[in-house]
Amino acid sequence: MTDLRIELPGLQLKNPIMPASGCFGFGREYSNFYDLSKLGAIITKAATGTKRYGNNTPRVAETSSGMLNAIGLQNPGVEKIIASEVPFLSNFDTSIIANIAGSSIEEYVAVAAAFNEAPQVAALELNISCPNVKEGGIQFGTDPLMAAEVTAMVKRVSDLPVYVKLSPNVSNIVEMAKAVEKAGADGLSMINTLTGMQINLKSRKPLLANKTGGLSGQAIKPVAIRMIHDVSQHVSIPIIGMGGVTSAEDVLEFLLAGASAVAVGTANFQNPFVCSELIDELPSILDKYGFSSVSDVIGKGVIV
Amino acid sequence: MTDLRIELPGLQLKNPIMPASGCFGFGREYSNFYDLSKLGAIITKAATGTKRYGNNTPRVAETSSGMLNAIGLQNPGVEKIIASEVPFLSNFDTSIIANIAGSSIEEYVAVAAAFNEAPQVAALELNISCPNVKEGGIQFGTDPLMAAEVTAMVKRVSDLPVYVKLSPNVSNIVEMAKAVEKAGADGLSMINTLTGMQINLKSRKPLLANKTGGLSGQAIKPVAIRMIHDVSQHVSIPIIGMGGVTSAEDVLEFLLAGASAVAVGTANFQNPFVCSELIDELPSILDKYGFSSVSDVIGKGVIV
Amino acid sequence: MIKKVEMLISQRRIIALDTVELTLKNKYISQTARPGQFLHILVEGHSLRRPLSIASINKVAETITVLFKINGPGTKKLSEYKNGMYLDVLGPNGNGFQIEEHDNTILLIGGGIGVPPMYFLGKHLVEQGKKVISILGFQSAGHVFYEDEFEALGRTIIVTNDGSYGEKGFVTDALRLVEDFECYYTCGPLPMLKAVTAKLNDCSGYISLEERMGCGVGACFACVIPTNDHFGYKKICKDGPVFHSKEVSL
Amino acid sequence: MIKKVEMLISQRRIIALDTVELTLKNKYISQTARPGQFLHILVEGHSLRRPLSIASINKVAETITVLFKINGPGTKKLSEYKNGMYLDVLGPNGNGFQIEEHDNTILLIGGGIGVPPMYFLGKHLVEQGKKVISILGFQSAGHVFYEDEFEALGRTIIVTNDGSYGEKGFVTDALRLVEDFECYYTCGPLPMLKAVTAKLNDCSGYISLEERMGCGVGACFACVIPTNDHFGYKKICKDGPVFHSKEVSL
Ligand SMILES: Cc1cc2nc3c(=O)[nH]c(=O)nc-3n(C[C@H](O)[C@H](O)[C@H](O)COP(=O)(O)OP(=O)(O)OC[C@H]3O[C@@H](n4cnc5c(N)ncnc54)[C@H](O)[C@@H]3O)c2cc1C
Ligand SMILES: Cc1cc2nc3c(=O)[nH]c(=O)nc-3n(C[C@H](O)[C@H](O)[C@H](O)COP(=O)(O)OP(=O)(O)OC[C@H]3O[C@@H](n4cnc5c(N)ncnc54)[C@H](O)[C@@H]3O)c2cc1C
Ligand SMILES: Cc1cc2nc3c(=O)[nH]c(=O)nc-3n(C[C@H](O)[C@H](O)[C@H](O)COP(=O)(O)O)c2cc1C
Ligand SMILES: Cc1cc2nc3c(=O)[nH]c(=O)nc-3n(C[C@H](O)[C@H](O)[C@H](O)COP(=O)(O)O)c2cc1C
Ligand code: FES
Ligand code: FES
Repeated sequence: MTDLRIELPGLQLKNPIMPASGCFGFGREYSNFYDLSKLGAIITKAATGTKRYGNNTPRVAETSSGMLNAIGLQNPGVEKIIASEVPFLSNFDTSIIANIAGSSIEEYVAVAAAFNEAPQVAALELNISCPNVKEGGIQFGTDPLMAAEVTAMVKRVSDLPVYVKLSPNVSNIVEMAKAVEKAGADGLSMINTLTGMQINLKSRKPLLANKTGGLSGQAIKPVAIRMIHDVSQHVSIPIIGMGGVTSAEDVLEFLLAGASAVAVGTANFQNPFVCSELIDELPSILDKYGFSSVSDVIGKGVIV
Repeated sequence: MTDLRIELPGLQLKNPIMPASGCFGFGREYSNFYDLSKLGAIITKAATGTKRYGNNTPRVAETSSGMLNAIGLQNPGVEKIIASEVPFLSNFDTSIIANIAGSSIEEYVAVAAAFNEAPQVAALELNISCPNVKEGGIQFGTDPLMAAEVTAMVKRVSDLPVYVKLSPNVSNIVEMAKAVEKAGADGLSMINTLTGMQINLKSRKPLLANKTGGLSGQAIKPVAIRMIHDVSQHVSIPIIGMGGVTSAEDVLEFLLAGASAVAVGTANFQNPFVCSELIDELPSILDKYGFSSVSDVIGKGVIV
Repeated sequence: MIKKVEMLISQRRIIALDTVELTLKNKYISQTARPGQFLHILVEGHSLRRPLSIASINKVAETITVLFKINGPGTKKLSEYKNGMYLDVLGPNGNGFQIEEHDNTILLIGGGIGVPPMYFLGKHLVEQGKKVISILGFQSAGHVFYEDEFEALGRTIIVTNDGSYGEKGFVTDALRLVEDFECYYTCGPLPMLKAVTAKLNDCSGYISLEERMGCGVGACFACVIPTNDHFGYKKICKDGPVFHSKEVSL
Repeated sequence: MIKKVEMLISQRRIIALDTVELTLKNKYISQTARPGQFLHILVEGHSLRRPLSIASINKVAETITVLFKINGPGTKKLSEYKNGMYLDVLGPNGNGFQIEEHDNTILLIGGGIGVPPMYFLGKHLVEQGKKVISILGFQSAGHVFYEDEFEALGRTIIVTNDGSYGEKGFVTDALRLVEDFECYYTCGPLPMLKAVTAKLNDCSGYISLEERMGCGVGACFACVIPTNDHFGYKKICKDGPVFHSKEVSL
């Protein structure tokens, strides 16, 4: 029997597969498709201090082997999430990782502190890289000093392990990773979306109301693999890898690159069963390539 | 009759379509498929001071809607290029843009100076962004000071207009563009490839011998459009746009984003006739979307 | 409940200019779908599914019909699917049209590719013994489809933008030709919906909306529309695509 | 000269485990291709073309046969193409095998999916009145193909890695079973080519190489191999895929 378990700071995962933030809401819709208890973990949609409406529509566009999104962190606010969404998710035997975002350090800190009151939440994913909001988000994700500061401040107030979600839109991802590791991050989550744009030929305007959006899906997988491979050689905290994961082979590729677990985003839209199917297929793929457990694989592709 | 002509520093192009550097060699192979005189221009494979063998193989890998390459600037050296390749290309009624690269400012300067002796060459494309060579290349492409310096030094020795080719692997592309504009660049060329990696599941090692490679093709088009759109609002020099161009609609999208001409790379491998076909199809696509000339389109999609 | 199913293409017809009708076989969806719901269809080579309204069902033959206009690369590709091939489909998605028991005469207003869901609804209403009047707008004579089908349901007025068939103008121009309806249902391009709801501001009505979608099931927040109560919103894919005309802010 | 052509798939057969034979119709390529040349085939949904050796041609029927093993997503997809469909192909690419007039007895050594070009070559040599001996290596009995076809050309020794058919071991183990050949031609996986060229170091021979390709026509420098003269190189797609065994450095 292939051992799919993996242990990460604050997380005892039965398998390394989890839906990525923003691509699975708070699980309700996908719970109609399969039993969410099957998942290694669930990363919830970003929570902010207060309710946000987000950007105008259109918010998504299709691209070759990918998509652009500019949702703009729409969410009911952290209190409502703790009151209505977390209890729903805690019906399932899986770990809840709460993605948190903000426009200011104060907002991040407030959201992080609020999640201390939600004992069902196992870890925080600190989204310092959302490209689709006017303030905050992206600056935190591209400046190592700001990234370190928000990480340290959140660590100070939070009782939970903190996984910092890195933006790929930087010249030097290793520098970012080291900065947040030093500031106390328990793990990394990478990559968020690449900033992109599509122009509508008819209107002659950017198709998304927000003009730019985040590029996700299979198109960005090579960028994700490269960054995870590089970063894993320079930090000692674990990485939740993501960016285009669609098949069990992709999961293996991310683990080889140095990720310890894998999140699946855009692929849920094509196939709502994708996470469940990946969990089913992973043992035979590991076996095919000569591995007997997930922990056996991690970082095997990394040449030091 | 739709007017496809476009005038750029040093270049009177009969149409805005040209093959991108490294994807068309020095034109010989593709001259068997169609008459190269049809092309707006040809950007040649990178020239370095002396002959380079480049990286070990495998040098390319397929990705979803794209590819990775790590050729490593293989070329016979600038003297040989001027002696054997430029004369061949000057048989055709098209503009030659010579792509130049180096490991040091001295090498860039030497290559640029050498091209002064090749009157058939109409412009230089300064490749400060090749991610596939150990030295030089990428540092010039990610540090605005170094980018400005190499641009200024090349401008000092060259009699030709210089188009600086920017790397997308940066936190702030506008800053890079402004730096080289200030240093005297006559135009920009963007984007080069995104750094990526693929891991071979069987060998458990990066598939490319060079480990990382440059991601090109349709996958990166949204990133290219975004960067061109942003940069075109902050510089006053023209942009040769590239990154995933495959269809005449793509050409129009790049022009709307703010490019003044368009280079086609990876698509040549799928369809050796692609540049020729784009030139044929462009008038009807312009017409369909209500334009009567190429110059009419440029930057129409840019919201200031 | 939305399921992910394989649907056999049992018939493919070009029914008007750039307009394709596909008849798909699937038991579950044919038995459960309600007027106004849609299918979310995976098209090879495309990362996002394409939403298409259900244009009719046949519970006996266990088939579902969709109609679509070739609009871009995805619908182009879908138009090339052949009989005997299978489609990967999510469905039935969304909430259907709400039908008020007490209404007896109902006006259907469909514009272009907004016509298909009107047909499913019209058939359903007639089965329930209601009287149906239809106004269908198309670009030109060549784009007209399903005229006979709607005629079989009740009085049908065809409008073409260029006047090449039926009345000339927009569907709203034809409103003066009908009277005495208790409720209207409409689907079509946004400008049409805006014009219709403005003109029929005093009537009770339901509209079916379109928006670019990610998940199509309510998880990604791609397809929201603000509601008329302050700061509220609805998801078109899950709470809609049908809304009361007063509920959302177009 | 390489042309870009549409090729009709006139026959598709599974001829061994995971091994597919496609017969393709095209006049130009059937009349011009030489043994050792390859086709560069576009597979839907894949950004890079797939190189496949020509396994035989029929000038009368104007057909070309290729054989391939399902190896990854591209060849998997290609294996799903059906009779009557068209392939977008560049060809004929590369330089074929050089045939030395004076050689009379020729040894062909093919390993796995390196067997197909040996067949085209063998047929050609026999037509020219030469004597051909073939050593063909496969993984197991289930992978063996074209045994009868090669038998028709001359003595044929089948080797399987697991011994489930023919001789057990590698093609090099079977070299002791043949003698008196003037030249050898070989194609197969790199370790096999290394072993063969090392073992037959004293013989004149030609090898056909594989490498990941971009353009397939000589423009992109993806597929180079160092030559044995200092600092030189050759492009496998354009200067090869066939080289003299002493020319390149494996
Ligand atoms: C609930 C609903 C029901 C629909 N029913 C029908 C129908 O019955 N018949 C029909 O012809 N069309 C219908 N549409 C519109 C149809 O979905 C689009 O025409 C189609 O998705 C366009 O795809 P494309 O590849 O041709 O265009 P592209 O422009 O290439 O599509 C790119 C992306 O934009 C999306 N998109 C483009 N136009 C629209 C649009 N108008 N609405 C939503 N998404 C869009 C696509 O789904 C895709 O994700 C419906 C839309 C919705 C939301
Ligand atoms: C000149 C030449 C002739 C060939 N002739 C044959 C033949 O007759 N029959 C046959 O079965 N195979 C042949 N091959 C190998 C065949 O091209 C590969 O098996 C095939 O490209 C693999 O594609 P894939 O999608 O299955 O694998 P993937 O691994 O998904 O392919 C990914 C990329 O790598 C390339 N690639 C992977 N393996 C190879 C390889 N061994 N050689 C070159 N490129 C590779 C693919 O072309 C593609 O670009 C030949 C290769 C060359 C270079
Ligand atoms: C529609 C959509 C919404 C997203 N929302 C969030 C979010 O709220 N917070 C966040 O950290 N990442 C968000 N992401 C990014 C994903 O979590 C993920 O990092 C990215 O999409 C790459 O993975 P993928 O290619 O598998 O989608 C979103 C992505 C998409 C496509
Ligand atoms: C095989 C290959 C080789 C390349 N070589 C060069 C080069 O020598 N110099 C350069 O400036 N860019 C080089 N490029 C980058 C292209 O010119 C182009 O910027 C990039 O590929 C994006 O365009 P595309 O998506 O149309 O390919 C190369 C790209 C490829 C795929
Ligand atoms: S499309 Fe995802 S919420 Fe509607
Ligand atoms: S594949 Fe491009 S040179 Fe050989």
